[in-house]
Amino acid sequence: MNDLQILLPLILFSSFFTGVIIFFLGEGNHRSRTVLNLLGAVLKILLVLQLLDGVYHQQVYQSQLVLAPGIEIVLTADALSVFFVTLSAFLWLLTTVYAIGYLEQSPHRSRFFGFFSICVSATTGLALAGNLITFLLFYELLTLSTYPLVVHKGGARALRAGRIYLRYTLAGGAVLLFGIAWLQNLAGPISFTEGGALSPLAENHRWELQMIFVLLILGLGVKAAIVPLHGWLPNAMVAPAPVSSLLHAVAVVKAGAFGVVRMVYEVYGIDVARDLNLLHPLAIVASITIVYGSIKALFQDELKKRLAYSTVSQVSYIVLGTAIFGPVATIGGIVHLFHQGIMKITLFFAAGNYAEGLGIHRVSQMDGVGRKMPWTTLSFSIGALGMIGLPPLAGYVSKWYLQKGGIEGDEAWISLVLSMSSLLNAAYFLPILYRAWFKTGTEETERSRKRRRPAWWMLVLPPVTTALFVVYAGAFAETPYSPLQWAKMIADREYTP
Amino acid sequence: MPEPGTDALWLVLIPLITALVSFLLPTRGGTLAACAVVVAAWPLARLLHAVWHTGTVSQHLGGWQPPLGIQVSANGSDTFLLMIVWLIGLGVTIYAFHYFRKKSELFWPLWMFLWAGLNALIISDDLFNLYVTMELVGLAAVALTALTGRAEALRAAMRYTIISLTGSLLYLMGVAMTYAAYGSVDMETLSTTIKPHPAGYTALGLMTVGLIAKAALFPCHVWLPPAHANAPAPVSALLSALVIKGPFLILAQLWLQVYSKIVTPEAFAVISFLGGAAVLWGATQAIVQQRLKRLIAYSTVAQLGYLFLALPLTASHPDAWSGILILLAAHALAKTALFLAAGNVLHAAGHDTLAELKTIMPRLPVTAFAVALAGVSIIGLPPSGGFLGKWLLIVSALDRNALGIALLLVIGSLLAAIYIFRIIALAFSGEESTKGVRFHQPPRSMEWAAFVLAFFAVLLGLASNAPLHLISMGGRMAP
Amino acid sequence: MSKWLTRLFCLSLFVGLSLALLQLPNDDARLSPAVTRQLDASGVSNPVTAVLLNFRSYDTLLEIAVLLLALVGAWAIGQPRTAPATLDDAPLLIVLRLFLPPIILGAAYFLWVGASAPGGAFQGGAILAGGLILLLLGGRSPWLRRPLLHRFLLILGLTIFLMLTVLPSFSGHAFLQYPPEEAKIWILMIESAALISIAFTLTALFLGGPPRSPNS
Amino acid sequence: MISSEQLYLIAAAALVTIGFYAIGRSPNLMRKLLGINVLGNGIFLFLISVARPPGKSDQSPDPVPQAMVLTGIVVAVCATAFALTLVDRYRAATGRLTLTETDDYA
Repeated sequence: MNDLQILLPLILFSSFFTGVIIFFLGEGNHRSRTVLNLLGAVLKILLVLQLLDGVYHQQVYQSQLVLAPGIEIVLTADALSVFFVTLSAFLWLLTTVYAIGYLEQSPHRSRFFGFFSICVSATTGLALAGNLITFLLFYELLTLSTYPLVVHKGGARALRAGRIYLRYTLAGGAVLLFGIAWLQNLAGPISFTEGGALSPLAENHRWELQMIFVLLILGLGVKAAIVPLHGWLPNAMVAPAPVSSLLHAVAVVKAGAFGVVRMVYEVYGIDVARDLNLLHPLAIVASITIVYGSIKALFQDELKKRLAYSTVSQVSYIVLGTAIFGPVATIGGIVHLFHQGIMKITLFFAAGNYAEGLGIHRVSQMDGVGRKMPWTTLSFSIGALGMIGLPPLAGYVSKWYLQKGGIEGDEAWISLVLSMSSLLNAAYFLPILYRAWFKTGTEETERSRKRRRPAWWMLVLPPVTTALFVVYAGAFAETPYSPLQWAKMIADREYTP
Repeated sequence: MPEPGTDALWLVLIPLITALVSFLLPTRGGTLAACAVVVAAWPLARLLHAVWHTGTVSQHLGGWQPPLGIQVSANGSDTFLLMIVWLIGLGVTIYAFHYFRKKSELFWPLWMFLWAGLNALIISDDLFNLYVTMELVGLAAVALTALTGRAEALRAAMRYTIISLTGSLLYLMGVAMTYAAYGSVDMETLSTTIKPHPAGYTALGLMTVGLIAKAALFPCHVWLPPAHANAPAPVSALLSALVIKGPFLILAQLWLQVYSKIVTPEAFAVISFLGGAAVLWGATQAIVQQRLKRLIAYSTVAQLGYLFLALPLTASHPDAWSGILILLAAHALAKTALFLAAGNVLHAAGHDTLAELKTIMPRLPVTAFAVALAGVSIIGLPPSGGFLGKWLLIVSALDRNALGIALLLVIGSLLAAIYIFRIIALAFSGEESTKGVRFHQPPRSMEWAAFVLAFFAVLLGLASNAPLHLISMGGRMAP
Repeated sequence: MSKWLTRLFCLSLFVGLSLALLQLPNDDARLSPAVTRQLDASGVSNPVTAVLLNFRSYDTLLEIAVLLLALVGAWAIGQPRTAPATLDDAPLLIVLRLFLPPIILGAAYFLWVGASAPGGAFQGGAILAGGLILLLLGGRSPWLRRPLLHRFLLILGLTIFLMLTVLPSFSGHAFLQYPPEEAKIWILMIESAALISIAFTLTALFLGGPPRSPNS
Repeated sequence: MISSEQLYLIAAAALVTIGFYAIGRSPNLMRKLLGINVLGNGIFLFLISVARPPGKSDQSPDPVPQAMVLTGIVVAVCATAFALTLVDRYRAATGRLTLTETDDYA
């Protein structure tokens, strides 16, 4: 087993085993749990960096476990999967730090961190999946490992949110399973190949491939929170802040979007998808979601609900990017995968701080918050402005490419949708910023409550780091090691063969 | 070198000998059974080794050639089933060791008879011999069901006895007519001599009705939920996981091997329809149940339906049979874990009404985890054995464009998810108020027995290359 | 309404069954010639006993196991029973003195004749059980007072049969493969052990539940 | 006309049907057990009539069905004895000799 084969399972199991060991740790020993958590996260990042370097130099990593004839668990590291793995590994470390601080005295922490690590390893597995079966396996494992986190707090409301979450995700999983089984029946076991694996079949199975595509998108659309299937996301906001930040802004939602990218580029192939005219309806659905999400976000007074609806609309940028034919739009879609992750996680961290530090859950209560928690609000503003698409920040880069791709691919109406959505983003973010900075808060006593929290730095550091990274990804987009360059590398691998 | 197939028969004789000795020395029943399970591992391993290399292993008992004598054989599928029965037997024996600490010493001889009957049923190749083994299994199962002596257990056992005896006699009538029409009761000879004949159709019809009654397929499932719900936990585990699978295996052997020439596609359609109805009926009933063990019992009705639902697929698709066997094994492991977990909950709370378990489940973490793992396999979510079985069946169903079967498999999973997550959600209720709630911590080994079996159910889905290779050894079941 | 439904169903079952039965082929492709060919190697001259205890002896082994299982099941769920009180009124004593010897002789005769004519362990066991029940009702059941011995007698039949099943396999033969020349002796050993166990099992089943242990 | 052997076959079929009807229709448990025994005896009668195929009275009867009948009878005796013990215990526990339909679920 040379290091080419061992690295991927090592990355996958580094977080999985930390989770399993944590389960067996008693509730009492916080110290060893914290150490184990951080150790696992740092180890994972080191491994991922080694992988990043390897893939950059065209090395092929592949490891295989044959379950049965026709069913193999394959882990491969191509440019797209490494992109997502880096994102999840990096944000896992930050969210772990944040969660340790956030859950200072709360019960069931062993259970929480156990499922938390398993969920991240599911996301990593999903990203590294080499064929449809492995993708499905980790896709469902993700549902299983996130359910306990959504219902972590216990109580009727959390259980209700859990039920809704399961209803959507299990139904989606079943539809995806059916689609993949049908596809496997048609074309044998499919593994992800750059440029698509279905080109030979396109002519004579036209109708079936279209039906299968609808099934796959329905299955993935649940997690990617595409409009009719997004109902679970706002309800899942009842979960503690670290859960909603990593899972609902990065892992779960991104898994859906990542799946759509995989299906369009590496299963169907962009050309096959185009001449089966699947791209156009997908673009329409994505646009509807973008606009709908932004409008709904306007009317939400609860901060986390507003952010949830904003996620619904933002994720569909990625779907829109993939739905427009042309390398430039693809770059826009893929890079937004990364940018939206870091921006949204900053906002959720900040929202968690407001709830934990000042007990603020509603936008209407956020007057004068800027003075009380300057650092958190600063990172919140950077995240929010990034979302709107202000030039130097990450959001601007992805929106610019999407717009340019839209115009090149003679889909002019896309730029209309994007600009409208940016306006709406501004409409629901700017009032928050205005309240936070320019309005004066009334109760002075709030300030003292925040100081008493012991590990307050663990709650402030993560949002600030991600905010810095938002600035870096935006301003220094052209430097060699930026997400944009990596997205460009992915895009030209999809189109050149 | 002893005759081939000797190891297979040792798996029947060891439990019989232990049954005798544990009946003679009642106080040491538990230790004797534990020794029997450990000792049986040796012939099982040798059998696995032999089958893995040479395929089917058989022996003519008494040295007489069939059709005069009785032949006993173990191909890949049989060996796989013997291993699953052994594994579940090990788990249940460890669990029962603490569950029946001092009471009902006669559990052990009954369990040993049941185990001997199951092993004999799996390896037998003779129709009349199968009648005797089924009777052995049936009587032991009924006696175990009525072990607690409570009124509902006795009523459930009474109903179970009547249906079991009637089923066996109908099967016997079918065997008699087969002998009359085709002159032999040995399966291999019959599979060559059987030609369409009115007596043959009637014989198969009678046998099928008898076996369906004993396997509790949909129209005749009425006796199963009360019996499995009111039996002691380790017994309901054995009943749901192993006992009702015996009649299904015989029916499969009849339809796919012995009578394969005269079984018409319409007959397959009828039995598949009954299976589908069982899936839907069992799942919907399970969703509305108020008590944990009864919910799990109805889940058995549903999960058994899958096996019958997928029967027609084996006619044309070889790995459909592996799918059925993997599904059967995964369900057996998961269902045993669920019932043992229910036993833990009953031991802790004294009742199993779901509504009041909110404060109990959070305090049994290992049991809750066992329920979760077992539930994953029952629903058929990856990476469990249940998923692998369903996946193989869905692919072969689509290959034969039997869309109905594929859809039912997926819908069944969704329905199963509803009633399984009803249980799992209890563990996250977050109300651990200890005041006024009777909580009696069950021994660790009882909790861990459930967990290990549930883990094996999931492991079956991951490390499945070896079992699938084993199942394919020694002649596939497809006609 | 369901009454008519069942009646209709049973009628159709009867008609169908009789039609099927009447069309049974009666060519003798069945096993009878095979049995007669192998009869002399089976060690007994009565073909039925040959089939029961040699050709299909595995069936009989499991059948005796079912017999013991029925008893264990009855004891597991039955209500504990006390042995009837000892009666010493004259008529019963006369009946006992009159009937017991012929019963025992009859059982032994059936056991022996089984090798060449209809008979065997089950018939002998049933007769002996009749005698034991007479003793039981008369209150003279010494075996109930010694539970270990009672249980040993109950399992004797299956134990001997299992021993003789396993013995051939140690010398490289198949299970239940009696050495050809001593087949008769082996069958006789099996039958006599079975006779005793069957008698005591049927008597215990007649009692209807586990004997209440003398001390309680 | 019907030969005597065929008469036995029809009698066997009749016994099986009567036994089946008794099991199905009678609520009393003892009657159900009797029905099971009648069903069993019907099958054994059929097996015996198979032993002497019609029209071949010269040959000796086929021993294999006879052996099956013997084994069947012993198993039937065991099952009935066990069922009777269960009925006795059930009557002691619930005071009833019928299986009440009410408490049973679909």
